This record gives sequence, structure tokens and C-alpha cells, in this order.
Amino acid sequence: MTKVLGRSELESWLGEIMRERTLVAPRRIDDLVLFTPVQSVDEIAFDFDNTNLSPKEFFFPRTETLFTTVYKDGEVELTPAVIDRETVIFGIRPCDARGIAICDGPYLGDPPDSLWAQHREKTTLIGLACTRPAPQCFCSSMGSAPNDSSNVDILLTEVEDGYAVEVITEKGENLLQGVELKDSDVKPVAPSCDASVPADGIVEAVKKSFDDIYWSRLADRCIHCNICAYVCPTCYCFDIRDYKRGDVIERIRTWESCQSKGFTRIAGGYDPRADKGSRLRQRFCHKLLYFPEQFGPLGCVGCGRCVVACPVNIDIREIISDIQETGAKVGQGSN
Amino acid sequence: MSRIGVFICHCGTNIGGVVNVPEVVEAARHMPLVVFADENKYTCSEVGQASIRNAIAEHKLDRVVIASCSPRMHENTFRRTVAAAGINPYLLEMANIREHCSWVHSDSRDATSKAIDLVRMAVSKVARHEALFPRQIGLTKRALIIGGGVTGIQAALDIAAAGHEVVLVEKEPSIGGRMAQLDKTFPTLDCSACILTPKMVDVAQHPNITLLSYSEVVDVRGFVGNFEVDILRKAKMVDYDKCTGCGLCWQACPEKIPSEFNLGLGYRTAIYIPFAQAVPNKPVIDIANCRYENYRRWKETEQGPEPPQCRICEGVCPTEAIDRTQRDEIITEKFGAIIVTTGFKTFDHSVYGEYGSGKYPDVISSLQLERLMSAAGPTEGEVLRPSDGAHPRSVVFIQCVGSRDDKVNRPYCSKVCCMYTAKHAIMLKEHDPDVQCYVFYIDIRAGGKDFEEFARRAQDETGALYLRGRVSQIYQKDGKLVVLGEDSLMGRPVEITADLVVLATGMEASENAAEVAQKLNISYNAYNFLIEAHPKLRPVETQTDGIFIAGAAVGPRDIPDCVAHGSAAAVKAVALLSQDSLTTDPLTSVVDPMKCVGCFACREVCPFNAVEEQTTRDGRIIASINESVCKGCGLCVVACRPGAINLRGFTNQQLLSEVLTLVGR
Amino acid sequence: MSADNGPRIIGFLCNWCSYAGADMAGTSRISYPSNIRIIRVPCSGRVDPMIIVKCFQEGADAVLVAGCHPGDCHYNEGNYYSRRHFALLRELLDFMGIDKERFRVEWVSASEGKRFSQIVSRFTEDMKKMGSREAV
Amino acid sequence: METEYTKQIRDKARELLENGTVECVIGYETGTDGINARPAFIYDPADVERLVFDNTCSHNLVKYLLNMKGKPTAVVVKGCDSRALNLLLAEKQLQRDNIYVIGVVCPGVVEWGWNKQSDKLQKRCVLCRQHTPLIHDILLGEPVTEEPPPDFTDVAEMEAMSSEERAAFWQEQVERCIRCYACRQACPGCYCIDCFVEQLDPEWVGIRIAPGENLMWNTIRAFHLAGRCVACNECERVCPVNIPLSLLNRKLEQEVLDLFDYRPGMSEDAIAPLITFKKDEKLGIGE
Repeated sequence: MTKVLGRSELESWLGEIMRERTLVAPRRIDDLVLFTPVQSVDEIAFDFDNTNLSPKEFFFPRTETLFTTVYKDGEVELTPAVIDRETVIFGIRPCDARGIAICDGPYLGDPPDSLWAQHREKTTLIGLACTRPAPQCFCSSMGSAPNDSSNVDILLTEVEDGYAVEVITEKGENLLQGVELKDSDVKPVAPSCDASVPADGIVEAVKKSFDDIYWSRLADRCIHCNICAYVCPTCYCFDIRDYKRGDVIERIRTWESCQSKGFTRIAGGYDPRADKGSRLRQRFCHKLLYFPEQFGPLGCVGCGRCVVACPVNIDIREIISDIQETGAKVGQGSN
Repeated sequence: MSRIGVFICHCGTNIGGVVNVPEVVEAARHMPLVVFADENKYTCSEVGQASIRNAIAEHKLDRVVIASCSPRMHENTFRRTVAAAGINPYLLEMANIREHCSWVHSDSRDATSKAIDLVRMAVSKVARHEALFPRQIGLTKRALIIGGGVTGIQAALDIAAAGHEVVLVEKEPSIGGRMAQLDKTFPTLDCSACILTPKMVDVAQHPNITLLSYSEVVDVRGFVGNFEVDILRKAKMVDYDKCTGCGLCWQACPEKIPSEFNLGLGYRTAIYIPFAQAVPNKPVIDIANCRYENYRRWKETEQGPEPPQCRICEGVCPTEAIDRTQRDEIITEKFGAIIVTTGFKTFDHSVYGEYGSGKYPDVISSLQLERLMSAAGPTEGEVLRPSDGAHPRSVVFIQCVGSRDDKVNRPYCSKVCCMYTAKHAIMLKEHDPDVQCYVFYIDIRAGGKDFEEFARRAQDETGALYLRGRVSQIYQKDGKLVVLGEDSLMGRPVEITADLVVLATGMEASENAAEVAQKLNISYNAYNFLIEAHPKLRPVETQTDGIFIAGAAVGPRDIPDCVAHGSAAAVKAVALLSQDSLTTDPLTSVVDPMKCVGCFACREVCPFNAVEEQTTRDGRIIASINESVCKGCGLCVVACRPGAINLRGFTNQQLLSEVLTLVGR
Repeated sequence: MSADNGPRIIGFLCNWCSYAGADMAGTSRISYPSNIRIIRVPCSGRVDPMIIVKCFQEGADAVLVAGCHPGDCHYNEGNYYSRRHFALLRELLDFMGIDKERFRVEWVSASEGKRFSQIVSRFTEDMKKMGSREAV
Repeated sequence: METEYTKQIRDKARELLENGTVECVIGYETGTDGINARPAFIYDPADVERLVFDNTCSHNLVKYLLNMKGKPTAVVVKGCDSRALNLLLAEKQLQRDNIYVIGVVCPGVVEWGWNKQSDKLQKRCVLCRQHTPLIHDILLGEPVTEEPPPDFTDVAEMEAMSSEERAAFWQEQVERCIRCYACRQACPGCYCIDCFVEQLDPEWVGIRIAPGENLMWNTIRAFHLAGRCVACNECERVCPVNIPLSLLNRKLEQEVLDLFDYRPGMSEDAIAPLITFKKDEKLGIGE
């Protein structure tokens, strides 16, 4: 038996949610699809491959205040930021949900990042399974699947008379309180994402390739913008700065990327990762070597956003297969 | 953490009458980094300054903000004050709460809150001040003077008298300039040559003066106290060590060329001195016109008919001083100061069609008349008209030829023409009592000591007829000149038959004035007259330190003015050369070599050529600022996209912090 | 900008002409509205277009740059450059929705105290009419 | 014609690498979508067959010369790219003698997008006034002699809006900006060692990725290219959130043309309009 939610019921349910919670959903802006807070259901895009930017920014905003301090007659008063509003994200794809889960690794370790934890606690994920994977997708090769329900609270799969509903967590349960679900015997078709990338043994291969000239040759093409990092659902690096206005100081953090110039520059101006090759290598070593060694899973979910967005076609799928080869013939190339 | 002290001035009631000073003091106490704030009745008074010095000591202040009058008024005063208390004078900032606040705002509340803002800005700025130290640079105690007219001569003699070395560069074979061409001088009528030549001789003989005649400045590098100048020494073809100036050569030379010195009246030879009293009194060979030099040129190609070889001069020279091996050479000399006295030339009247466009031989310029009057001139002082050598009886003078006339783009007054024309009228009468002079004028400008009397004398004693009006046409009629003009006072046309017409041609900057100015990077106006640093207060200085200007190169002037300006410039130069080292203002631009990309946009915009190239250890060519030349305008800072250049005292950080105290979330 | 109500105007004045002109307004007691806050710079050519944009980004209602009249620059050429910079910047700002009128460049000599106060008075009036803008 | 270009480029590249004239040839190869070209760096004559030239060759390869540190390099250059080359030569960032320029008369490139097949010319190519490279050691294709007059209707449309509408428009645009700086990284005119936006002292722009800071960043980025932008429009192409940066660049391009009668990058010794002046020009400032 499958629980099914009719299209119109879905819409009224989402309308309900909007009342006391912030509803974040995919929305069409010009020729982009972006996750934004929505005020009405007709702002929501239901038919899309995936959004141009990942939904990570509702857990790790592009800019977020950590705390503010006020200096009053010799006294310093510190107020940490608090996330109080409940948020529901509708339409998150399984790959992106996995991305969030992956970031729990670094962010919920010891000590946990308070803001990330708060966002996680206050946010409910309504996943939307992919019915037709896009050409850039390779989630299957990265340990996920178009209908992977493991990282969402509710998973919806489009079926002819509405959406098949799969409730995974208690959070999801609560969110569906009092919502009428039809029983139906439609079997949601489990689509496959067959674009396969040879990810097996990639950790070893990358390790072997570390000193290969491959990286600096690849970096010839890279313009070292931050697009890949900023569209990526698993890139979690940030920069911190204090904003001072009069007697008020606000400490904020913003997205930052290993590809940007100042990222590893240290006091005195020295940059241990100054050359293009080592800078670009860092991105892939982090995703395919350091992250798995530290936290287990590969630091990539195969959403393919970087593949699409990179202005010079630095394609992680190509790199993985190249590395599998070069890794095999290491020592031939040299730096 | 710096410790800032803030001092608010009442300036009697000037500030305190409008601004609530105690409130400002209280506000200041709570501003970041401020550890002390106080008020004074008169901060600039000795009492006020003492209280600042005490507070600095007592509260260990390391930076000071003074809110009072305009920094243009007392910044230096207070810099000395804090310096006396051991704080670097550049760790001071002023808030202008008088001129910019209490004097222009009547509402006490608004004025007070504005005053508080201004103090807050000053506090945020002073926090970002850095200690600055003036630098000492050496200098060459040696002056260069460009132009050997009476102005340059005077300047040279004065500097030499002060005990400094002088090099005087003159492009002609002799110094003396225009004054040497004059017969008498107004209003005293003493003989020009008689008063000038002694000075010329002094120049030649003074141990501190090196005279480089027949030479030109070709390039100037460096900056105040440390100029490096390339000087072109044109080949004279005469060895001055051997030449005694006996004159046999120029008496023997067969070539005849119209004499420049006599403005085409009369001739000179190819080996020549421009005039009898020339200094140096030794000849040069005019290579363009010397017969043997022509032959040598022909020999190189052997095209056309073979010219004569001549070489008579070499034959007659008793000391074998003729040296055909001489070539133009460029020498490089160092100087601490430069004085530009390139003088003037007279307006070319041939542009005036109505005056015969220079076609009629008997329409001459006033300077030509000077040569005709001069005992050393082509006619040995007898005034004979060029066409037929007859004594003119009826002479018409026309004023303002190339002066006060927009038609020929000479709107300015040349200042001397009224007076020298009066002189001419008087002198002609002396030469020949039967002469009748007519003077067409716009109006007579006789401002100057004894000038008016002199001008009257021309009219009253010599009976010169002054006609207020312009001349519309001059034409020739059976050997005489018919001058058609109008007498605007009588309001009727006049027709005068004249033997000679003399045009009072005005003054123009000499032809290479602009070129010289460009080499020196000093400015000049639309008529190529040089521009003073300030027309009233710095009349002989330029915007470029160490370069001074004097004489008719700056604008039309008579002899006494030129001499005075020459001396004035000399004093400025001496004042500079008398120092043992120069102190540079530390408020200059500075380059961060880590950020400079070497695009040299800064060099493009710098008005003072202060940007130089430097090579880093990793081989990049980047900009560096010569702090001795930099004047601190900050143009380079704005031109510098990479933000490699900053301006001390007005850094980006300081301006930003001022802005952010006013606005910002 | 503290207690003051009304438009927040920042003025960058060149030390040699316009700042002296503002001083002259003071010495001659020619009053003008108190909204303007003056920042002293050596030359209008020292005013970086970036700092103008910064003023507006941080919520200034208007910005005035004043320098010597062309030809009178203490540094000979400074204001010829600022004239070019700001002619362009005004267009760009206007294009991005910051009205031309909010950014003015004027030439004020050291003797033009009266003119300075007139400029500031008119500017302030116009800005009052236009209303204040918020920091973006 | 394009296949013809491809052949000529490969032959020239092979020759240059074999006779050691250059160490590297920067050209184009087909990307992983099998449709769109991407930059290619060829060091080995054996690899020249990778090189292609077609109407997807959008990238301005001149930018990459800044990384070659004086190594003798050959580069494939279109009309607009050649203006960038002139700009960088004029600004002393490159030495002409260690660059071999393979100029191609550009037929215009199509709208770019991974795995997107398009036959629609990019806006900049529709408006292009420089199809023929201004600077080259070998020129492929027939020089275009007739170039169209300048067309700024897009700018005019913006100007037709009210000041408030324009403010709102840009507000909305820059809200999307994620400050990835791809526009800067792709721009041949952006080569500062330390871009103003990332300087800590002075801190011109905060690191906040927020409307105010984003607006400041986008405004100054455009202004720093005033009189320098060569209209290759790479900035707009690479923007991941489709901010219409060309509008800002073209507004300034138009003003620079109107006020100073100047087109950037037309010669390698031109002096940019903001570092020179005319004494008597009237620019509507302080008049």
C-alpha cells in the first residue's frame, strides 16, 4: 500500500505550513531555480531538475551573525545568535539532503557548531524524489539514489494522481499531523541514475596522484573563482570577520572557498598553497581523500552542480576517472 | 592601544557662544580610545598650550585632537605644541568647530551635535595617524640661469656675489639680449649699451660665473637641490683659448649675411660677433653660411657645381684659432637651483595687412628704429630711411601693434610701447629739429616713476602730434607713405603723408619659451609666458621647487622691472643654495611593493614626476615615490586600482574611518 | 549622523580652495544648514570614487565634492582628473538608482565663501525635498 | 570555415611547439558535454589534435597569459580578446615578444551553457564592433572591413526607467550575488595582486554576502573597468546567478565613448581616459 497526497491537498498542506513556519521551496527567478522562502504556493516550482544553488544555505547561510557584543561604560555584553523560527524545506532532492547529512560530520562533531545544530533542529525536510535524473547527475555513484529517503523527514515521489508519501522521521510525522492521505496501490517508479563514475577505490587513487603533474595541468584552465564551492551542497568552509560600528561589534561568518587567494594566506603574507595546482588539488583531495578519511563518506553527493556551473568545465566526473588512470600510472608524470 | 586626548576650545565666545562645549567634552570622553577630554578658553594662548602639554604628560597621551579653529589657522602652532610635549607632531588632528560650525550655525543644538560629529571624526582619524619624520636631502650649491639678457645677467651677478657658482646659458653667440639692441632707455635717456656692457663684462670676468654662450638646455632631470641638466654646446669652429678677439677674421670674411642683431638693416659676415661690445668678444662661424663649410658639405656628396673653398679667416688668424674639427657637444652639469630668464621677442607686424604686411621698406618696427638710432648701428646713429637712405622729416608712429588686439590673439598690453614711442619722438627731434612726429594711440599708459612727465615732454616740448585713433590703411604714393587714420577725439578722418612709419610692436614670449618650460615641467599661459607659483605672493617661484622665473619671460616688463625680478629670483635661489640640506615634507605618497602591479598609472597622473621605477628582488618592475619631489596631492592614490599607494596624513584608512563615524549601520 | 535631523550630507573639500572657501564662509559669518559634515582632503583629485560609493552604501543621503576651479588647482592638474572620474561616477551611480542630484561636484575658490554657503544651502534644501535614502 | 580554422590552428600549434617557438599553446578543446568548447593548454605536439575552433569558443584566453610568467606562449585570440591583449600590453602586464598571437576573425559565439546546444549568438557578438583581431602574428579568416555603429539600446532602456525603478532593479539583481568573484577571475582587466574587495586594511567592502556589500562590490568592479573594459563579456557569461553585468559595463562604455571619445584596447600604447585629461573639456561637472 502506498500513501498518496493529491496535488491540491499538497498545496493546501503547504499553505498550512506557511502560516506558523518559514517555508522554503524551489522558485523560478528568470531562468534560474533557487530555494527561497515563499509566501504563497503558486511561487513554488514543482517541475525542475534541481536548483542552481544547493539548499545548504538554510543551514549554513552565505552570511550569518555568530554573536554581537556591546561596550557600555567599561562593560562588555555578549549576545549569541539564536535561531528560533521553525523552517520547512520543500522539494529538497535526495542528493542535497545527503549533502546536509554529510556536513553534520564536521559541524556536529565535538564540539558541535551551535548554529548548525540549531538550524538542523528547527528545520524539517520534505524531499522530492527525482523522476528523471539530469545529464550531470551521478548520485548513484556517490552512495545515494534519486529516491534515497535516508536523509529527509518526508519523501514525496510524483505519481499520476499526486505524490506518493513516505514518512521517515517523527519530525515528518508531526508535520503531517491531520493531513488526509489516500491509500493507493500505485508503485512509485524507482528511477535510476545510471551516469556512472568509477568512484570505487578513488581514495587510494587520489592519494597516489598527489604529486602528479596532472593537478597543475588541470589548474592551467581553472580561474579560481568560488563557484564550485558555493554551489556545492557539501562545501562548508567559512571566513570570520568582526563588524565594528561605534560601540557595537558583530561577529559574522560568510562562505569562503579554498580556491580564493586569501584562503590559506597567513600572517606575514606567506601562502603555503599559492600555486594554482595545489590550490585546485585541495578541492578534490578534500572531497575524495581527506573527508572520507576523517568522516567516512566521500565529500561529494553527485548533484553535478559544479559540473554545470564551472565556467571552464572543470568536471569532477572526468577528474575521478582520470585519477583512476593516473593513479594507476603514478610516477610517470612528475612535478 | 593608543591614548587619545581631546581638547575643545571655547575661543572666547566664538565657539562657546553657540556650541555647548561641556556637552562636547562629555561626549568626547566616551569616544573609543579617548582617555582624556578637557576644554580651554583659548587653546592657542600660552595658557591653553601649556594645559595641553601638561595633560599629555599627566595622562600619558600619545595622540591629540584639538577642536577649535580651522587647521589652516593653527595646525602648525599645535604641532609645535604637542612636539614640545614629546609627541610626534603628526599625531595631531584638528576638528574645525569654529569656521565650519559655530560661525555658520546659529542653532545651538544643531551646532553642538555637529561639533560632536566633527570631534568623533577627528578622533577616529587620529587613531590611524602614524608618526612621521621629515627627511634631509643634500643639494648642489650651484645655480643654472637660462637666458643671458639683462634679467639673467643681474641674477647671475647677484648669486655670484653671494658666493655661489653660477652657470649662465645663452643660445646666441653673445649675452646682452634685447637690451643690447636698444639705443637709449626711457625715461632717463641714458645709453643702453653704456649701462649694460659693464655688467656683461662683469659676467665674463666674475670667478663664480661660467658663461656658456652659443649653448642651449636640451634636457632637465632630477628635483630641487639636485637637478641634472644636459646642455648643448653648439660648435663655434673657433678655439676660444687661442682667439684674442682681434677681429681680423670677421673683417676679412667675404660672405655677407643680413644681420639678425640689426634686424635685417645692414649685414654681418659668416664668422662674426653679433655686435661690437659682444661678450664673449670672440667670433663664431655661422656654419650654414660659411663658404668653406658649404664646400665641406658639398664634398660629402659631390653633387652640383663645386663651391669655392675660401678659408680666408684661417689665413688671416694670427693665433690659428679657427678649429674646423669642432662639433656640437652635449655636456651634463649638476645644479641646485634653476632660474629661467628666456626673455621676449617683438611681435611680427607683417600679419597686419593695413600696415603693408612688412612689404614697404619704410614701415619699420620700433626695434629697427632703435638700431637706426644707435651709434653702433648700421647707419652709425644717423636715422636714414631704409628705402632710399633719405632723412625722414615726417614720421608716423602707430601704437599697440600686436598689443591689446584680439584680432591677432594678443589681448594683453605690452606695457613699454607708449614709453619707448615717447622716447623715439624725443630722440628724433634731437637727431633732427625739423622732424614732425605723429603718434596714433588708443590711450597712453604712463604708469611709472617719471613716466607721465616723460610722455608729456614728448608732446609739449617736441611737438609730437598725438592722435587718438587707429590707422586704417597705409599705402605708397610717389616715394612717400600715405597713412589713413582717424582722430577719434575730433571725430574726423586724418590723412598724413609720411617719410617713415614706425610700428610700436609689442612683446611676445621668445620662440623656445614653451619648449624650455616643458623640459623643466613648469607651466606657461596661452601666450607662452611662464606662470608664477602665485601672481602676487610668489612672483618669481614656480610650482616646481628650485625652479624660478624672472624678467620678460613671465610677462611684458621694462628694464628696471626685469632687473628687480632678476635680483628677486637670485635671492630665492641663494636662500635655497645657502642651506646645507633640504627638509622634505613627510606628508607624501608611499608605495606598498607587495601590492604594486607595475602598471604605472601613477606615473601618468603625477604632476611632479615623482614616480620612479624600482626592481624588486623577484625581478618585478614596480613604482616608487621620490619623496623629495612628491607634493602630497594624492592623485596617484586614486589612480592606483590595486591600492598599492597610500597618502600619508590622508590615508584610505583615515578617510574611510571618518566616513564610517558619520554613516553606517 | 547623530541627533541632527534632515539629510545626511558628506562633503569632501580640497584643502587649498574649497576648504578655505568654507573657512571664508565662517569668517564672514555666512550661515548655512548644519547637515553637512566636511572631510578635508589635499585635492579633489585625492577623492577616490570608491569612497563616494562607500558613503552611499553606508547610507549617506548626499555627497559633495568641492575643489579648485579648473586651472587653479594647487597641484596644477588634480581637478582635471577628478572632473573625469566624477563625470563618469555620477552617470554610473544614477544608472544604478542613486539619483545624480545626490552626488554633486562643485568648484569653489578660497574667496567664494558666499558661494560655498549658497551651494550647501541649495543642496540641503533639494535633499530635504528628495527625502532620505536607506543604507542598502 | 570553423573546421578550416581548427585545421589551421592545429598545424600552427604543431609547428610552434615542434620548432620550440613556444612552450605552450592556449586554445580550445571540446568539453565534457561534447558540445561546448573549453580552454586547452597544449604542451606536446602530439596533443594538438585536441584543439578545435567553433562557435562555442567563448572564453577570453588572454586572461591566462597573466599566469604564464613570461614563458613563450601562443594563444588563440578573437577580435574582442585582442582588445584585452592590447589593454594588458598598454598596462605593462605582458611582453609582446614572448607571445605568439593566433588571430581568428570571429564569426561570433553562441550562448553558452553546459550541455546546452544553442545557435543563438551571444548579445555581445550581436553588438560586436571588432570581429577582426587588432593584433596577431598569424590571422585566420578574412578581415571584416565593415563594422556596425555602436548600439546602446539596452542601456537606453534602463535609463528610461525612473531612478527608483533602477534602484529596485539592481537591488534585486545583487541580492542574488554570492560573491564568488567569477566575474573578476574571468576578466582580463582584473589582475590586482590584492583586489580592493578582499583587502582587510583598508576594508572597502565588508565580507558580508549581503545587498549593501554586494552592490558596492559590483559598482566598484564596474568602475575599475571604466575606460578599460573591452566588452568580451566573460564576466556576465560566467556569473552563476545571471546578474546582467554587461549593462553596467556598457553604460560606462557608452559614457567613455561620449565623454572622452575613447574605445579601450584599440592599441597597445593607448592611455586610458581616467589617467589623462583635456584642460578645456566640458563634462557637465561643476559647470
